[in-house]
Amino acid sequence: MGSPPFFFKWASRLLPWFSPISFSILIIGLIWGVGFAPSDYKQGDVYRIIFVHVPSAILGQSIYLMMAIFGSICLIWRAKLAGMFLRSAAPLGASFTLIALISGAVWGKPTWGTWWVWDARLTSTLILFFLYVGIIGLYSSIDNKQKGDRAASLISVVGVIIVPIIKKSVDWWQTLHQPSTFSITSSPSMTSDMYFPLLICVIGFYFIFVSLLCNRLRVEILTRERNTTWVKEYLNNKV
Amino acid sequence: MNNTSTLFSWFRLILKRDLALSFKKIATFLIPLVFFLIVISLFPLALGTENSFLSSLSPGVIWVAALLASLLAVESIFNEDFRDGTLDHFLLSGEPIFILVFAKVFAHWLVTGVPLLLASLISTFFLFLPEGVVLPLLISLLIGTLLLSLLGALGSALTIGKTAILSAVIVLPLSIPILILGVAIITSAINNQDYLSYLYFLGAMLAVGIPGLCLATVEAISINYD
Amino acid sequence: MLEFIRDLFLMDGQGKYVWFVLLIFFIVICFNYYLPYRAIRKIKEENSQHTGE
Amino acid sequence: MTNLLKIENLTCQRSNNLIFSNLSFEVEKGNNVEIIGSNGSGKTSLLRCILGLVEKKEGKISWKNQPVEESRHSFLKSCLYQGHELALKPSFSVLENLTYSHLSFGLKEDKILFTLKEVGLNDFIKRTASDLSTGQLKRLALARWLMCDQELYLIDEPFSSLDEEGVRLVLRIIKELNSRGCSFLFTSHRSTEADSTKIHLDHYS
Repeated sequence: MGSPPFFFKWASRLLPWFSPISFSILIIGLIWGVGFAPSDYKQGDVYRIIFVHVPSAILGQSIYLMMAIFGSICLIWRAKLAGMFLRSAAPLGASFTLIALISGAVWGKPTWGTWWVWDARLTSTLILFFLYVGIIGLYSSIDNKQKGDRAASLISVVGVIIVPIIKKSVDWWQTLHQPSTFSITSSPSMTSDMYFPLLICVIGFYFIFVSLLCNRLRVEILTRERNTTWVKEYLNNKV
Repeated sequence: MNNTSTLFSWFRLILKRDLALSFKKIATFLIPLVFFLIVISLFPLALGTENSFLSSLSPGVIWVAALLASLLAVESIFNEDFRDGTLDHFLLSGEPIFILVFAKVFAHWLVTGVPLLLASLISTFFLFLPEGVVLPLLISLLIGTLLLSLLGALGSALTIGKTAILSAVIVLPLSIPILILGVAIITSAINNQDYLSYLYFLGAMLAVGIPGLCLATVEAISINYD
Repeated sequence: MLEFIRDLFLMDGQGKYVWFVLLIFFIVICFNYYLPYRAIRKIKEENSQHTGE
Repeated sequence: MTNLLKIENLTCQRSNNLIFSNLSFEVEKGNNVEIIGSNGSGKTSLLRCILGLVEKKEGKISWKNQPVEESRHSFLKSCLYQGHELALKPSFSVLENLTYSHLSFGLKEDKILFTLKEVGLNDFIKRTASDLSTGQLKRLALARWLMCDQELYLIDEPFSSLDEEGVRLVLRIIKELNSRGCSFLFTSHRSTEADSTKIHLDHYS
């Protein structure tokens, strides 16, 4: 499982199935959420942004956690694939966090009247985005791939230890200021016909993430193992 | 016994060397200091000179200035020694790298952090801080600058041979808790509230950070070297 | 039917926010999908050039 | 003759580029080995690979018949490495450059002054290193060799950018250290007069 050629063949065989499935789950979830779920009694229809916002925020955080796990694997066992995972996952994590930030801002405008509030959650998501950018900047500045992997692993492991502290301190900082007039955390308890499409969206987002990740991993493997015989064979057979 | 004494003399050698080196160039410890004071005096110029307004902003101003000033000198921790080959010699001396890292962080703190403490005394007049705040300000800066030096060393080790701005991008998000806690301590002190709990938390971060971040820095150096 | 579609697009004037977010989302996803495919195509092109020479 | 350092079938690779492969040689006590190769043939990489600064791909490096990974501490303790960069601080004076070296552990100042005399820098003790010429800087680095007798000296290009007198000085110091039982492993881009086993690295790439 840990060997790049094996993973590559496995991913290449599964992706043509997996990508359409994940796309259709996502589309079903979004159509259900945007088109058919009942509108919120307080916010009206604008709450439908939740079907993009919440899953991408969840993904943004859990990708970081995954990166830390694979980062420690890369540091301890020097597993090549773990390093490649890190490299492929970081831009995706940054993209999902960015989507969460943008959708949050667009949601904030009609409900709170502003694009941005220095709320604890928003702030820590913003910091998470900065952490992703730092990791991407770090590995792309190091020419040697293995070194870059390990440096990025190290910073993501250190980051995941610090992230709870950041969250905690941002909470404190929030209570220190006057309490926010708006509250995102206490959303109205959801009815099941809102909850199910959201659940499907979350699952669809995870699936999409996995298929995007496998695509990136395939590229990563091909470029790195360019000089090996199996890559040459693969390329010559395919072209 | 003999072993610990060689470790200590190794520590002392690096520390003395780094301090001697920065005393050769007055700029290395004067520039962060002057930078700190300039940044602090920029705020009244930009935001107006009303006393109460300035003193309510002052905790944030002091901490942002301290953060930037301490980052300014971060590049010199490992990069200079890397460029002229001294880092090779230290790594090949057979002495533990942990001690090297610790000594270098300590030297960086003595050269940038301690002068900042003195400069922050001056800044209390600039920003009209009440007298009772001076002590919490100094203690929080003392711990905070040490943590910043530790984080800076990690960033510097990860970006050996790269531009300094990259290490700033990596280190700054990680240093947000220090900023928030430092500001919280001063603000609570100004409002006569209990600031000790924040201070304890900052102290706990230091207690975990010294071994943790030093180990991470050692790992970062070994990554950049093999 | 037409009524339903119009409601779906306008959402009482809030549709622009929802559709904008969906648009951004799909742009980002498609971008992330497109990049690896372009990279693989590039690798294959380079390879065929090498073997062609 | 006891052999100090033994290299067997060493292969070194840097990000998909093979630098050299299947290199084997031995360094014996009191003897020298000279690595000759053109620019980019991997001379520096070889030295750094032996010291563990560059990862080796295959092969075995043993120090006193023990794999170097196991005896790393004692190996590093008995080595002196001098790379392309001389590890001298331009803002330090000549004397400070030596006292703040890791080799100066427990050394008396007389010993340092004596070594400076031997390389002909005794008139420049207080001079800052930035005021010295390249050749003088090389001599300052030479003084470091003499400060304490290491068992193995790994020197990158000891003869480059030196005048004739300087080259003679280096040769004399190598001979002197050889007579004290020290060995040298050094690189150069063409064969030198030093009494050594010569290995042409170009044959291994």
